[in-house]
Amino acid sequence: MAGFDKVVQSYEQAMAGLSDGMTVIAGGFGLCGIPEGLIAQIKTMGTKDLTFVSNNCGVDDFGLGILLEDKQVKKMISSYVGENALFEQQMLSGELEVELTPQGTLAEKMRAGGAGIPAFYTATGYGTPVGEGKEVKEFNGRPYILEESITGDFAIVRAWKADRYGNCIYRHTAQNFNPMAATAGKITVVEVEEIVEPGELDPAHIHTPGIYVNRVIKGTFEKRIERRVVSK
Amino acid sequence: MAGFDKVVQSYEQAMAGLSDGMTVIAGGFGLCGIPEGLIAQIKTMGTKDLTFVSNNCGVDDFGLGILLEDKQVKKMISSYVGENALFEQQMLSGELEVELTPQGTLAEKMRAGGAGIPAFYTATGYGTPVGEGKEVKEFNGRPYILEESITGDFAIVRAWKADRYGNCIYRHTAQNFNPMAATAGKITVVEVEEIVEPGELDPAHIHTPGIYVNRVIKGTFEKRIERRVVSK
Amino acid sequence: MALTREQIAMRVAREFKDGDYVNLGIGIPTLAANYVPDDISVMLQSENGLLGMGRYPTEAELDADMINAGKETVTAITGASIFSSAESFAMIRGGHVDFTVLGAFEVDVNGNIASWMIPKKLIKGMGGAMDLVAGAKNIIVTMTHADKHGNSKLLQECTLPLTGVNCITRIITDLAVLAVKDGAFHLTERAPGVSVDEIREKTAGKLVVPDSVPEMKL
Amino acid sequence: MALTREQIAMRVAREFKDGDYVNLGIGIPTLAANYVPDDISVMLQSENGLLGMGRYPTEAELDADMINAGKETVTAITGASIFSSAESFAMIRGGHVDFTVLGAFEVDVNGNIASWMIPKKLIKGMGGAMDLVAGAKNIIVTMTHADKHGNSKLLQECTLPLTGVNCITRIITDLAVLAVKDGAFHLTERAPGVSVDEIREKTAGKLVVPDSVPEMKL
Repeated sequence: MAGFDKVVQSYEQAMAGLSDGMTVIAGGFGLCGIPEGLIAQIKTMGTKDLTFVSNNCGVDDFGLGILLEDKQVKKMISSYVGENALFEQQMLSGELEVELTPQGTLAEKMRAGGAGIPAFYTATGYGTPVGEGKEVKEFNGRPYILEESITGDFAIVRAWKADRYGNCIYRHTAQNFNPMAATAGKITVVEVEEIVEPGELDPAHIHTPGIYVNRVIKGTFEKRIERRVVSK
Repeated sequence: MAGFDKVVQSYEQAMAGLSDGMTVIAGGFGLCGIPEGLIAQIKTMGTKDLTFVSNNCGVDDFGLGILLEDKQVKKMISSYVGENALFEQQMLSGELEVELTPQGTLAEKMRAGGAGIPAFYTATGYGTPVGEGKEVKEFNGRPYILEESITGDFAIVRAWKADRYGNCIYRHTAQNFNPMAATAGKITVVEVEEIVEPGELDPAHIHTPGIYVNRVIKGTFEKRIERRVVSK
Repeated sequence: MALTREQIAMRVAREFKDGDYVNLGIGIPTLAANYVPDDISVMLQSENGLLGMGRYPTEAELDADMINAGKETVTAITGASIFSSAESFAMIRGGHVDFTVLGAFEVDVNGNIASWMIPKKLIKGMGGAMDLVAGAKNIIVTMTHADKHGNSKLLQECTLPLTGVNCITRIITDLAVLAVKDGAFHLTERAPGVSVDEIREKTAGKLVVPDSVPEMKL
Repeated sequence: MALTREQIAMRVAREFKDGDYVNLGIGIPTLAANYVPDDISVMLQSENGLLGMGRYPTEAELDADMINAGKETVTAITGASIFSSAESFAMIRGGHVDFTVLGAFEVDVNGNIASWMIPKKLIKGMGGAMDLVAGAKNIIVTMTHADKHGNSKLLQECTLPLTGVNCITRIITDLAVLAVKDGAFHLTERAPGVSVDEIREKTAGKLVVPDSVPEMKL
C-alpha cells in the first residue's frame, strides 16, 4: 500500500507547492487545534499575498497572527478577528482585506466545498450586511440567502493521531474546523501529535478518512492557552 | 438529569404520536441497519397514508416491505427499490407513489433538513429526469440543480449503542443513512442493541449527539442478510 | 432598583425547563448557568463543538484542547459529546438548540437585533451570533435597558448593522422583562422597586404596558 | 475475439495507478478488483459508507452489519474507515474518488450515459450512479459493445433516460477501448483479433479511427 503512505519527513515537503497568491484553508478555533508547525513553515517560506480561510487569525505573536508581521496575508475570511492588534491595524489601513463570515456559514462553506456542493441556502445573515448582494429565496415563507462554498489550494489541519493512510482523529474541542478544512483543500496537509500504523484507529471512529488527506507530518506543539480560566 | 433521559420501555411509547398521513424518515441501507422493531410497531399500529423517506423499501417480507402488505405506504422517496415484487406491483398499479432520488442527493437532503439548510445545489441529476423542473444555476461554468431538503414528522433509526441521553454510535456499515435520519425527524426514535450509561461512550466518538434524539428503545434484531456472499 | 448582572442572570435561568439544550453567549448569559434551579437540568451547548459543557477546570485538569466558544478552558460533563463546527452549527441552524441567550447593543420593536458591529469603532466579527439568532427556537436577549449615557437600547428601529431580523421575542434587562411582538415591546415584568414610568422613559421603541405589571421573581 | 467479462475487467484494472481510490459498480466493474497488478494498490470505496473494502468474508466472519453497496457481505481491509452515507457521497460528489467504473445501457458521443431505467420495463432506481457520474474525476464505462440483438450501445444520442450528461470520457467494451471527446468516439485500442471493421459496424455513433489501432494488452 505504498501509494497510500501520506507521511512526509519535513515541513518543507509538507508545504511544498505553496506559492504566492494561493488560498489556504486552516483548521483551528482561536489558538485551539491550530497546525502550529505548518503556519511556522509558511512564515519561513515567506509566501505572500495569501488568502486565509480560518475562523480566527490567531493573536499577535501566535497562530496565523505571525504571518501578519511580514504582511504575508492579503485577505482573511473569518468569523471573529478581535484578538489581534496588528490585524486591526492592517485592516483599518486597508493593507488587509477582511471578509467577515458567520461562524456556522463558514463551517458549512468549507464542508460544501469539500463535498462538491457549490452553494446552499441559509437563514443566517439574511437582512444583515452579510446578506447584502446575495440571492434571496423563500422556503416555507421564510427568506434565506444563497452562500457559495469555499475550497483552497491548500488546507492545513491539526489532528491528534493519523495513520499512514491519512485517517485522522482529533482530540477534544481541538476538532472544531479541522475536519471541514481537511475536505476542502486541493492539497490537504495534516500536522499530528502522533503517527500510528493502519489498523490502530477504529474504522468506525475515524473523523477524517484518509481519502481527503495528501500529506501527514508529525509535529510538536506548544498548545498555548488563550484564556486560562480555572475553577475556584 | 432526568429531563435528558430518553429511554422508553415499550414500542407503543416509542412510536406514540405517529398518525395517518405523516412523513417518516428511516435509516438503513437494504436490510442493513434498519430499525426492525419500530417498523414492526408501525405495522401493528396500522397507520395509513404514510410517506417514507428511505434509501430502499426492504424486501417483500422484511424491512419496510412489510408495510406494503396492508397498503400503509402512500409514497416512497428512495434511490433504489428493485428488491421488492409487491413494491413494483403497487407502483405500476398507481397505488404507490414513488419519488426516485439519487442516493447521495437523498443523504444530503436528510442532512440539510436536519441542519436547517432548506436547499442546496448539486451536479447530480442535471440533464436527467431527476433534474426536470428544478432550478438550474451555473457555478464556475458547470450547471447544477437546486435540491430541497427533507424533514420528517418522525425519524426511525437503528443504532448499536445509545446512552440515556440519546448519544448514539453505529456498528460497521449499519451506520449508512442512520445519522442523517436522526437529525431530520421532528420526533427521532432510536432502536438500539444496547443501552449504556452516560459516560460509557467516548465523547469524541459519538456519531449522533443526543440533542437530535427524543426516544431510545432497546430492541432485539433478526439482522437478516440480504446477499450472503462468502470467500471461497 | 435596577438588577445587577447576577440578578439578570438569575431571572434568565428561571426561563429554562428541565431537559433544555441551551447556548449561552459571553457575559451575563454565561452567568445564568450558575442559577439553574436545583430541580431541573439543562445541557449547555458551546458552538465550537461541545454539547454538555461543564465547569471550569482545576489546575490539574487544564487542557489546551478543551475550550469553550469564549476560548476559555472548560471541562465536559459526563455524557457530553464533542464534534466539528459544521455539526455544531447543524444543531444550531437546524433548530435543535432550545434556547439561546445572548447580549445585544440594540433590539427593536420588530425583533431585529444589533450585537456585533459598531462601524469605525468595533469590528471584531459576528462569530456564531448570526447563526444562533437565525437558528434557535427561543432567543432571549439580556442587556442593560439603557447605555451608560442613558440612551435606550430598546428602539423603534435599530441603528447599528443587524445581527438578525424578526428573531427576538424576549428581552430581559436590568429593569424589565419584555415580549417583542406585533411591532411593539410588551412589558410583562418589572425589576423589584422599578416603576413602570422609569421603564417607559428608558424605552425608545413603542411600549405596550398592561394594567398590572408584576415584579420579577428571582 | 470479443473479450470475456473477466478480460474486460483485466483491461479495466490496467487503468489504475498506485494510490487510486476507486469505486466499482456491480457486475464487470467489481471483477476488476481481482486483476489489480501486484505492484500497485488501490483502495476500494463502497458508497454505502466504507473506504477500504476487502474480500468477501469467511463463514466465521459473516456479519449482517458489514455489507457493500451491492448489499453483499464483505470485510474491511486494515486501515479502512466507515462512515455515513452523507460523508460517503461528500467524497464522491466532491471529486475525492479518483476512479469510478460502472456499467451502462447506452453511451453517446457527447459523453452522456443511460444506465438506470428502461421505461415501462425496469424501474429499480438510480442508486448512487447519478452521484458517481457527476462526482468522480475519471469515469470508465464497461459494457458489451452491442446488446444481444446486435444493436450498438455506443450511440450518436442516448435514447433511454440519462444518468448523467457530458461525463463519460472512456469506455472499455468487449471489442475496444474508446475515448469520448469532441462529439465522437475515438478508437484507441481493439480487443485481440477484433478488426476495426467489426468495431465500426457495431458503433452507431460517430467513430474516429486513427491510422493504427493497437491491440489491447491484458
